[in-house]
Amino acid sequence: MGTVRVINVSERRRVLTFWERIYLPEVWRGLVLTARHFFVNLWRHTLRLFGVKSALPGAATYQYPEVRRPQSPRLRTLHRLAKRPDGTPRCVACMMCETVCPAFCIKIVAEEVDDPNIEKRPKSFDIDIGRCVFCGFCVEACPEDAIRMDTGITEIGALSREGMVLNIDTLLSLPPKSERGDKPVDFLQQQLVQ
Amino acid sequence: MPKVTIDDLTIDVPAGTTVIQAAEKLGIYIPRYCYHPGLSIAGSCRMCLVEIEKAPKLQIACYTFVTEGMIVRTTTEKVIVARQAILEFLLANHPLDCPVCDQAGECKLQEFYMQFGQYDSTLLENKLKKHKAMPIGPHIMLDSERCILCSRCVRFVDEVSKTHELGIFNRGDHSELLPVKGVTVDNPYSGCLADVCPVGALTDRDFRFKVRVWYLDKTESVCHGCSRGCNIEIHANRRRSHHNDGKLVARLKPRFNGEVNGHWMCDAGRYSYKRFESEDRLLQPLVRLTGKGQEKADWTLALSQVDEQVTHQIGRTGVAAAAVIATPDLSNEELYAVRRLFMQGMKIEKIAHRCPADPNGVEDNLLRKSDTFANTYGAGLIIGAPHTADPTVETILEAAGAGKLKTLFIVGDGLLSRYSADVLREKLKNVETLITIQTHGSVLTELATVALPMTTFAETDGTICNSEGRVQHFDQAIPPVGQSRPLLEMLVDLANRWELKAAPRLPESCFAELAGNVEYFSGLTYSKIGDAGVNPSRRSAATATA
Amino acid sequence: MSAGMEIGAAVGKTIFIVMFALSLGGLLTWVERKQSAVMQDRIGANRASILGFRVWGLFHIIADAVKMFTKEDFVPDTPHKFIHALAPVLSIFFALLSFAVIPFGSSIVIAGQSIGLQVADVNVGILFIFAMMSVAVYGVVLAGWSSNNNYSLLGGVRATAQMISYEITFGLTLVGVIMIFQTLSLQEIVRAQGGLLFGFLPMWGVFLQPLGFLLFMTAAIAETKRIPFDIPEGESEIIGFFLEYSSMKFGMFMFADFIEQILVASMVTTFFFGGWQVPYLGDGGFVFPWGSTIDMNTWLVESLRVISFVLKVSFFCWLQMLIRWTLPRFRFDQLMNLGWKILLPLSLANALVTAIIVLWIGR
Amino acid sequence: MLKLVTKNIGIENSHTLAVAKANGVYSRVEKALAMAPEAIVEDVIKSNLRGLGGAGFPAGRKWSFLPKDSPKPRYLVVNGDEGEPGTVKDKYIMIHDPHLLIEGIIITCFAIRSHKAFIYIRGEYDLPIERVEGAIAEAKAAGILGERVMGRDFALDIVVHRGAGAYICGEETSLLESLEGKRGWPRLKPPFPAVEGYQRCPTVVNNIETLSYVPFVIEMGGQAFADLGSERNGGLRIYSVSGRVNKPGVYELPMGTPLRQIIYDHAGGIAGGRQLKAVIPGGSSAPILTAAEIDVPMDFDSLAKIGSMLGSAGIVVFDETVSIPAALLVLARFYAHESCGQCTPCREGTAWMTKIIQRILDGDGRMGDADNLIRIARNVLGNTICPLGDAAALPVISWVTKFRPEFEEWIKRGRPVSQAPIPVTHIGERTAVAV
Repeated sequence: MGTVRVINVSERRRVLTFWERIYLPEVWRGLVLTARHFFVNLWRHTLRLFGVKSALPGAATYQYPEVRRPQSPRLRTLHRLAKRPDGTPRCVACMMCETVCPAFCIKIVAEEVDDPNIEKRPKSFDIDIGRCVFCGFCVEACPEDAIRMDTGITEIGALSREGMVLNIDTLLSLPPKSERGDKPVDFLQQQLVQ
Repeated sequence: MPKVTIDDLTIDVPAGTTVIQAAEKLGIYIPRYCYHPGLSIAGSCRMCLVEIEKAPKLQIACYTFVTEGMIVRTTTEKVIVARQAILEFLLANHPLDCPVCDQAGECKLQEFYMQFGQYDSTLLENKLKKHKAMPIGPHIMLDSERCILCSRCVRFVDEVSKTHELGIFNRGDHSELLPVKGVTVDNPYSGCLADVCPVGALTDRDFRFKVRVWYLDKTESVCHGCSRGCNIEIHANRRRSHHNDGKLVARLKPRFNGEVNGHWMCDAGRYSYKRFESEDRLLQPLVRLTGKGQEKADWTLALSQVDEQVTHQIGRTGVAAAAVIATPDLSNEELYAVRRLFMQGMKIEKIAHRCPADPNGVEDNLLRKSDTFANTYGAGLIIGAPHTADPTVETILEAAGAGKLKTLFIVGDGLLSRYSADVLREKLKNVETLITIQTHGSVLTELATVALPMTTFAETDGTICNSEGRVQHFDQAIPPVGQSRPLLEMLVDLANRWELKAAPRLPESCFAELAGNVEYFSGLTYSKIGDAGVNPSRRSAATATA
Repeated sequence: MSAGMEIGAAVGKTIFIVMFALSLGGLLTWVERKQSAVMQDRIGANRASILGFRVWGLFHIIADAVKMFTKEDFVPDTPHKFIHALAPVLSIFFALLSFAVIPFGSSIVIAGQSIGLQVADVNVGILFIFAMMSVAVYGVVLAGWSSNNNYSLLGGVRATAQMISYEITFGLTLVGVIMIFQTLSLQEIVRAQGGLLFGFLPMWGVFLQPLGFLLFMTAAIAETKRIPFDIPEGESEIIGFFLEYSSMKFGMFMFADFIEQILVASMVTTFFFGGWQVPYLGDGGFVFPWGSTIDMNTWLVESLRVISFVLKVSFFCWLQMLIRWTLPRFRFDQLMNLGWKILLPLSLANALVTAIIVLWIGR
Repeated sequence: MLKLVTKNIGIENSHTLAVAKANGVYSRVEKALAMAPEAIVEDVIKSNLRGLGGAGFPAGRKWSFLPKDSPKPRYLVVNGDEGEPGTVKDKYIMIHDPHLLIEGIIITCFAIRSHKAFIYIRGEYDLPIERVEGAIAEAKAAGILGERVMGRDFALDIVVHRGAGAYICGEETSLLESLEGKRGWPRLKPPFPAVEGYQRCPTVVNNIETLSYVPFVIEMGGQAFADLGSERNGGLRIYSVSGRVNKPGVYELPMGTPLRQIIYDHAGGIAGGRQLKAVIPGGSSAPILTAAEIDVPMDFDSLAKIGSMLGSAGIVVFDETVSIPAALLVLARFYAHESCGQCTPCREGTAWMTKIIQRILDGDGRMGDADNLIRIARNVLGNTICPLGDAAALPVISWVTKFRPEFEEWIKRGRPVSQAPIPVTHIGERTAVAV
């Protein structure tokens, strides 16, 4: 760990040299740089086209639907509600997530349970994914570790605004990514099925 | 007057003042659990320990009386360590179930721990298990695990309600707050137990899990349950519409007023908030058009119907056959507006406010009054006093029953608690034009030619006089429910249609006019009434003796 | 030459040059996406497929066209609906019209008739192009004005200011070329570049007017309103004059952009890179400086020349793309500074020095 | 050797009126009743007789605190709730010489102008209660108690109140609460019982042993009594010796007798010839003394000087085989069990300390536990309503401080250092040897 150097804006804005101010050499350098990329990449693409598999790819991008970017385990993806071993939601409807949510996208209604050791549970638990900003505050705020953002689902879509509101059953049914593996979930499909 | 110095601030206080009270006067808040200004001193929580010069040990601020030249320090290292220790002890067996605890957000244990706690726990031991979620009465739920044994509730039932239902049983850390065997906590003030409990041990069953307290907005108001006029706070959930079953008002809490209700309020008043948004609220004007049944209408139609029907009827049968009943559950402003329009504008002579006694009224030594009208005193001053004939409600209903009245205005809900539906139906059957201005639907609105929906006291500003004549102000807590409107506005609109002069539309200006016209209120304004209210009858008594 | 023949030849040449411009313009929409992608280590558009064939995204040209034509044509609430509709047409029309004077080859002989490979051999071709390019600004101005939108209008105003500023440089740099070649006819200019300098170097404009070339190139790009001179569009600031355009009307503006790009490439080729000239290729075949010759048939020679022209134009299209995806946008004040304080004095100086040299050599 | 209170112990039927009278009991009443009450109080103050229940507050001064002009009745409450582990002296007085106690009560009541006395006796003390009640009945029958005490114009009634077995009721204010029929919770002070005690009336609360010495103060005169003991610690003291000594029992010795002398000379030394490890000098709440500290004179002030206390003078002796942590658990558990639960530090602290010690003994200790124990005990100390919190905290602080290596050894090894039985042996009625 090196020390962090604080650079003032005035300091950063250094005086340009004569050649830089003329601009043309810099333009030239820029063109050379981009042109080099162009030709190198074109060469690699061409090699590939003719079946010569170069170790170096011509592009840094992922071919998205077929190839997916590996997700960091900390990536905040679609929410789910964790369950107790007996299948009931861990959530006790404390409203912490609802309170902390900066997008006001969580709506919980609490109800009383007869079991004095649980006392309280969510009657309904809706997340409006259309409003969610995926900040993860709800996960941070949850004292019961009930709401988690570990489904690995990032493709979220629906055909209506109402379809973007996930209810408690959906949230409880979503598996964590660790259980689901890399198998992609067509989330839209799931929504439509309901 | 001993002079005491607390944290370098000096104050003169009367002898017999405790350090905690003196500190409060200086604006220094000493944390406490067992100390409650409305109860005797227990000195058992030890949270209010302070350092007093020349005392070898820390002293409890709640039971140390000030002496001349006493020097108290509340922020020394020793005090801070002691507070941390007390909090640590209290939490040693307190369950950390704040997520399900309804007290969370107004819990003194949470608050003081955030403020004074030591944060790094050294506790490795298991917590004791005690009774969880135990309903001990119709209104109160006990969770003895959460109890910190401050004994406030025990002292409340011993000293205030004097019903002695609660006790602390067992010894040491097995001590447990429980109701006495075979007893349910159902005294008429049991709701106060949830207020005095500094933690979540005693919670209100009615309020439980409806809405978290930090979503509530507090409005200062005055209870309209009886003529005591207890000072209250209306807690409304305006921020999360899906909570509290979609209703706004979530609970009522007593507000301290040493002259009226102290720290307390009765259960009847406490749970009366359900009326505000009950199913039977009249949400829309009802109009009975000629040759048709009663129909829902908009305000324009309803008011034009009142205009037409009343003008027609009075033109036919005369003002002598018209009467007004204004029940004393209305505010001073509303009563004044009634007087202004009907008495002075329309020249109706028969305006009654005096109702028979409430058969269900209860009176006790603490708060409850048998007169269940909030503003009998004010009604007497505003409607009763200038009245020459001063008929009672009884005589007006008799006259109506005898067919002598053809036009009748009924303003306010008061009749319903005094007369049965059958009696009212019988008495009012000969009234041809019956205009009711009510908050709730009832037999009266069924019979009405035009029924106008009015706001309750939670939905408008105003003042009332309690049985001692104390003028107290209440604020609007929630917007009008449904299409109901404040009475003042309605009467202004009606007056405009009739080209009469009405009382001002806003309660504050209306009160200013009232103060100019009724001697009792002279010189008063809303700002002079303030939060605690004033009692002009005492003022006049004081000036009389002077 | 019979009138029918003449008309036929004119129609043929027109069709060729219009098809050339339009198809190259269409291709450029793909090139722009693909070239930028390759420059930026991406792959670029490659999804449009017909029967599973993707052909490196070439079908996107079709897909784009279909999309442009089928999208909702939203017209803003403006009192100038006709002008609003006219503006994109003007833009593309004048851009295409300029191609009339661009020579894409020398001449061919069909049935004994010599036909110049140029739609209209106007002897003041340069002036014609200037005229057309000046009129083209109306498309932009009218679009901005008729959209009834502050940002559009601002875009139009910027475009006017920019075009007026750079047209001066644009014209002045060509003064040098005109002085050297002593003609305003584009075909003549191209032919004049067929000679050799010092016996081996093709006598292309770029060698005679290197500074002129740079200035011309700069001014020409500015005329096309493309990065780094896309102030009138400025998508991160004001969106620009076509803000209120959608569907194919917007498509026409886009397309006009590409056509202008081709036009600039053609002009650079014509003025500075020998137009259709192939180095050392005379009418009878190659004559190399070291003496060896390759004899060729006229048709072959003409074909090579047309191909040479097309290749040169394609290269300059590529170069403009490279610049467009390399340089950042100027600020408006920088643009004006560059135009008035740097390019204009330099082009004046260039014209002066050229004049002195021409006079000196001529004496 | 001089014996006063224990003089009659060992005489057959010493608890009966006849035997007692024959041995001098009630002989001082005459003299006392002839004196002015103020003179008696004066004499007792002069005698340096201190409260022998444990606090050591001078008895005469306590009496003088009674408000002079209060119209309310005055009470004497006799504290016979002898609950301090290791202390058995009051029991012996009540069993063997109840009439001496009654004599002391008569004199005291006369001195403080009280006409009603309560004897609050620990609930487990069956035989003492039986003996005291018997003695009162005898005295009443003999006219010693009643409307006219010994024929003089002085009425006195004595009521025996049997406690329910709570240690906390040995604390004077909770004893009064208990006496009033309430839950035995200590009261906030002030007001002190002398001002507002039983039924909010002026009340003197004294220990049985204290009152038993009062007749001798009268007999000998205050100054002579004071001279028996050391400076400011007048008279004799009954020491209950238990634990690993050869002759456990109660020993009446002058105040200020060195501890070593009591253990080795009077109690016959350590049993089995083993080494002395530690001594509790004054009942379980007194901080422990190591073997090196036993040359201290056994009086209130000397022990206070070395950081311990005389308390109830219940001496518990530990030999080298005793495991200190295991012994501390017994004490901690006792205090956790007996904490009344009223105020927070004691209620939670005692139980918490017990749990920690238990965890250490269960082999699940952590290295920070010793410090944590001391920290918790310090947080309890001085922050409670009544002294029970201090009583629970002081041993923990002193034991853990003085024998920290033993605790840490146990924590490290997860099992006991030595497997010795726990030393607080109960001195049964039969095993006691009155010397």
